[in-house]
Amino acid sequence: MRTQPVMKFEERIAWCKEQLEDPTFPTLREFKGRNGTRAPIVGNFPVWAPQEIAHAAGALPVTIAGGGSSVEIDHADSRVQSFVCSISRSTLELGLRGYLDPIDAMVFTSICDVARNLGGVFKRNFPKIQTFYLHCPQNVSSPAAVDYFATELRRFRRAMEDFIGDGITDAAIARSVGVFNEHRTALADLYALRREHPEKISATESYLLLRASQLMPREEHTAILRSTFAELEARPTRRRDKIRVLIEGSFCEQPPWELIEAIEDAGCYIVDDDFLLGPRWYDTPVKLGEDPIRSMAEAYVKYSVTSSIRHYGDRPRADHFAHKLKENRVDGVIFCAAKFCEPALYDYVLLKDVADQAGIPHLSFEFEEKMGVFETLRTQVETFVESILLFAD
Amino acid sequence: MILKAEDLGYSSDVCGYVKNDIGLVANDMTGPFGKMAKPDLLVCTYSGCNTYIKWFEALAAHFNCPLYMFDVPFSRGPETHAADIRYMMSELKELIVLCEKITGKKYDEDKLKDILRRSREAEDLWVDILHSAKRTPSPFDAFFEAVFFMAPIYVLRGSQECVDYYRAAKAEIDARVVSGTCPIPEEKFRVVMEGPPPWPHFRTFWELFKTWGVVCVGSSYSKVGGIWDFGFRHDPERPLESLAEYSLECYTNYNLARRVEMLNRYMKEYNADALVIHSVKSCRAFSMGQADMREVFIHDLQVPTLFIESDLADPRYFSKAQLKNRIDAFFESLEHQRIVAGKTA
Amino acid sequence: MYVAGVDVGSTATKAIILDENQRIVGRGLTHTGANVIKAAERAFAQARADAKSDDYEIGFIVGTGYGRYKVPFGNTQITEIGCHGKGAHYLFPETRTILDIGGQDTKAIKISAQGEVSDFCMNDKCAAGTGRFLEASASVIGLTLDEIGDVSMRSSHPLRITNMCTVFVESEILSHLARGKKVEDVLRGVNNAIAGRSVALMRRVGLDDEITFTGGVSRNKGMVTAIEERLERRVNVSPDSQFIGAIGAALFAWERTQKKVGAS
Amino acid sequence: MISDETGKIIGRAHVATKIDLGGAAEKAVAEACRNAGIERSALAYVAATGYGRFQVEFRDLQITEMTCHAYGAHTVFPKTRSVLDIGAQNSRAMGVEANGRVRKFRMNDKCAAGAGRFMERVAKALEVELDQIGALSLKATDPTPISSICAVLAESEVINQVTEGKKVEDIICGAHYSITDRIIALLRQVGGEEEITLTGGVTKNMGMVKTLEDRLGKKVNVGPDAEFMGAIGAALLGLRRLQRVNAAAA
Ligand SMILES: Nc1ncnc2c1ncn2[C@@H]1O[C@H](COP(=O)(O)OP(=O)(O)O)[C@@H](O)[C@H]1O
Ligand SMILES: Nc1ncnc2c1ncn2[C@@H]1O[C@H](COP(=O)(O)OP(=O)(O)O)[C@@H](O)[C@H]1O
Ligand code: SF4
Ligand code: SF4
Ligand code: SF4
Repeated sequence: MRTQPVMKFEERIAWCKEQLEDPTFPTLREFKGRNGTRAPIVGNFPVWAPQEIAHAAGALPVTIAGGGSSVEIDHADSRVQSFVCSISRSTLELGLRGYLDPIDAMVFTSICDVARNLGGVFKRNFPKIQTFYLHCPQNVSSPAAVDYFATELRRFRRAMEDFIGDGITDAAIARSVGVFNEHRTALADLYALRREHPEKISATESYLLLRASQLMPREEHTAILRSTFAELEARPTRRRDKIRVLIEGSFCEQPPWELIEAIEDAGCYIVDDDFLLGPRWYDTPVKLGEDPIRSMAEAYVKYSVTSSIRHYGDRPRADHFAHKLKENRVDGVIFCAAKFCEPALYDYVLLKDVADQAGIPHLSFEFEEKMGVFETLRTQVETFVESILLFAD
Repeated sequence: MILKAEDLGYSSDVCGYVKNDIGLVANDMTGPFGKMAKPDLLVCTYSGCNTYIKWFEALAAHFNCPLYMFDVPFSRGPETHAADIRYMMSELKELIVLCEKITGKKYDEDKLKDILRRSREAEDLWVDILHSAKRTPSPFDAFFEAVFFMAPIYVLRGSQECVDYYRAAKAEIDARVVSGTCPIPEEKFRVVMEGPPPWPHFRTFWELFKTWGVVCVGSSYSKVGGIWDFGFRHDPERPLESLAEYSLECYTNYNLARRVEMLNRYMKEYNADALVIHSVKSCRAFSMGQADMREVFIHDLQVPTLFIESDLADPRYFSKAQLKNRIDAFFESLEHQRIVAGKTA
Repeated sequence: MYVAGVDVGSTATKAIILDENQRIVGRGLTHTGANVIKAAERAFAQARADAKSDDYEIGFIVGTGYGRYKVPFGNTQITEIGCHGKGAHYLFPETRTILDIGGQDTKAIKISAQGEVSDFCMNDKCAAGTGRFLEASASVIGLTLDEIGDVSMRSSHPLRITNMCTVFVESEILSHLARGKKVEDVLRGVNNAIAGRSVALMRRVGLDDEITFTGGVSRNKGMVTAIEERLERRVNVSPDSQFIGAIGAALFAWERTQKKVGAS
Repeated sequence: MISDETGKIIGRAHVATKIDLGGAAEKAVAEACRNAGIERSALAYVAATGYGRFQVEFRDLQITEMTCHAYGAHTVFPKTRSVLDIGAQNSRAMGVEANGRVRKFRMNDKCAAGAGRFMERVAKALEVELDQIGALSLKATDPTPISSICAVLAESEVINQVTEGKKVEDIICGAHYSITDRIIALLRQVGGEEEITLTGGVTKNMGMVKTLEDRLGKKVNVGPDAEFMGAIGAALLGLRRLQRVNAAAA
């Protein structure tokens, strides 16, 4: 982190991979060692946690998105059945193994039935971690939704204040929103680069960079991204004979990086995805008004990205998806849902019809964190690519 | 129906209950009970189940009709957040306006009050029936019978038929008490049941318990559409507010801690010997966390707990042989312990 | 007077005869095969022959195992969960946690100091991680069940096996071998994978000091080692480990003859 | 499979795959050359497919088995719009366009139930030879479906049925129905309406073909070369590719 030497791009990626494959959270342990109790670490289960407020409290907000393939589910099976997504099981496993010890609080939001109840399981199993549950309103067309969410956020603010034993000013929150906005802009630039020049940075590299961002201070990651762009521009590359695809369905649980690599190897440029990594939760950076809490609530209610884990009222998800297909000029869609992730599996049915109507071929499969063999998957993607490339006449 | 929905692309791993419905809708709205009408407005009130949201989104897309998402915040603790109630009341008011627009009729609060008054009456009777299971032997099976007894209070609540129904039901239970007839003639074990029944194999499932003389004295499934036995009633004097409160107080909308507390209360108040957790694959709203619940009961509360798995809608996940094996092993050891305890006592 | 227990498992059928002092005097083991009744009779006849008990009266017979209702000559039946608990308690009285890996299912059983089952968990939806899984692995590699234990112990770099499906694991193994990986490393990987699942199952009932490993798979030394490593402690394995269910059944039968427990 | 420049099949071979995938391919090609009566050096282009396609060192191109099976089926039965390939571990359903392109496909990647291995296991549990199950199944009068979805656990269920006195042919036929139902589910997901071609090892099992036809209520194509369909597709796609490469070079 702060002590890190300047790394070259490839080294950086290798470093990110190391972080990802070490389930004991070395960066967090280091942070804790350096800051002790002065700065708490506030973890959250993916998506829509008010990280800005934790940041304003001087905490390090991090996203805990499962244990990946490096942690065997050993203890968590006794708490959670096998028919739920792996992220919920492995996140619990991390806790039961003590890897989450550096974390002081954990935030869960109402993204799905599983996440909701996982909050309850956490609360019981880890009395040392303060568990916080936030209801993100689903009735976003109701005028009352923004008020309601702002109240929820204020509740969270109070909890954070209790934590640090001090007040959190609006100005501090506004400043934090600014920090996150900068990161959001940098992420948007990264995606724009991938869309226009997919040969410059592979989706695997971009993914690893983003995964690492979830466990480090925003400011630092923004700086890394900014310095990366110059390096990428200078990369000598040749565009290959690949198809442009979009990945949809892995917003919460994240696929193993090898899976993304397998898709790319099988002949795809992944030009966009719906991974809700980093604070990519809103369509645009949060528009700051007078009351920063209210601005955050508005961002969630009015312009958060369309994803399967929320209801969108009169801004239907299907239209948004159709637009995304066009904007990215894709040859194909890969629906890639976490196994047992109901929100993704339901939306697949709606979205595949959208792709059909747009005449865009699609492929779907489910993944698990613990996947180790990508052969079947590669075969499927290859077949998919062949069906587009070999018969393109 | 489930297969029909899977044809449409629904995964074999998502809620079978929903697939049943979607399959029915895709089947030109024709199910075993005849044809349903096409809706003008869909209202989704999803107490504690996000799957409902997805379900109604799919229905709305299918019918191409408006969908009102009545949002019910998840219940996080015994205390009610004022903000939750406020939010739901403003939703209800929006819904009133919407309905007025669609039906062209004015909202009539007196009529609602009447409905709630009748609801209340039915609720009182229903609670009496539930409480009757406190007797030993129990005149009423609070799971296998309750799942049928509970239907009117969910779908006909507020109507006079509903009140009449519960009056008759109550009379029947009272008669059972007098005559000493019980659903399980020789009551050997009293259990509390957590989780929904495997509908397609309901009879078989019941038989597996009946052979061991098991009566269910409490169950959580009979509370998915409202929990009244701890005192909540619809209040005609505060119509909208009590509707909002009602929505919060449904079993699936309870967080795990509250669920554990409620089951434990049943264990004690109904003098039960064991807890049976029936974990269904379909329904994560129920099943996510049940394994943790099992830990609480077995290890912390020292309650003998049987954990079995199948599904509430998809017959493919029901394996009689396996269930029988587990149920037999469990009651076999309970019985054995009783005998041993009886000897040493 | 003798008593007997017959454990009709999905894969193997076991029979045990005890004398009036609860000593094992006869054992029978046969493949269950297509005809459960025949298998039960075969195993029982073997045990009788082994006990040379042809002229003795067998006072009480308890059937257990998944085919327990098909033991035509049995007096009553008890689930294999109860029997494994009983049998393990008899051989290792200090045991509180039992792991039973049979041909088609894996069970973790918790017993009280008196040998009664107080909790159990099982994995029986799918043949993943059971004896069948090992059989399939052995057969793709071309080894017999008796060999795989020793071979796997030679491994120095166990591989990670990710597929738990008994059918798919075959192709995973083939692909490892095709890439030139060593047989022992593959087998060790298979053992580790099963051990991982089994330990997770045991954690559900709670891991206590003394653990006994029963069922046919406990005859595989490689599996025993894999589980011990995973748990970082030793587990009890009896030479009669595959018979423990049958022993338990026979003990129940003995109790019945002693009228210790009323008939059910 | 060896094809000449007009797309006519002139040589074929069939070798059982063991652990050494590359070696098996080598043997098969040598034998196919012998069968075609040509020198090995006369082969202009080799397209490899199937599970071990990357192990075929002398290949020019590798194509997945799905693309190949579909293309093979398309060449043999040009009106085919759906192809079912049921192998030992995987079942695949493919929707094919008029030019032989795979439009959509589905495979059973989660669980081995619903593939050929299921039948192998049932046959083994019943102690019947695999090549007899087809004929036996056709004699069934009262088929009993198998409810277990697991290829492995199905065995014990089969055993149970035997003890309950069910006839072997009825059990086999019931097992066929169970697989068929899973396969038809796959098929429906790719929209299996029009002409259907069945490929893969399971085509050797007439009982399976019949239950499939019963359940679908129509005939399905089973070519004499059903087992070679993948190789045919690979040969012809290879030819196409070669012609294109040559055209580009000219
Ligand atoms: N000699 C042996 N060495 C290693 N494993 C064995 C041996 N004999 C049997 N097994 C294993 O034991 C399993 C059968 O165990 P068992 O407990 O008898 O099963 P069940 O009671 O379910 O029939 C087989 O699947 C096999 O994996
Ligand atoms: N003679 C036969 N009779 C009936 N079924 C057979 C016969 N030979 C093979 N099969 C079936 O075909 C399957 C093998 O198919 P195949 O396409 O060769 O598999 P793969 O290509 O996946 O190795 C077997 O699992 C079996 O069910
Ligand atoms: S992966 Fe899907 S099911 Fe699992 S917690 Fe995330 S949204 Fe919920
Ligand atoms: S509560 Fe359970 S059964 Fe009902 S829709 Fe939700 S997930 Fe399905
Ligand atoms: S075929 Fe494999 S994955 Fe499917 S149920 Fe059986 S062992 Fe499990």
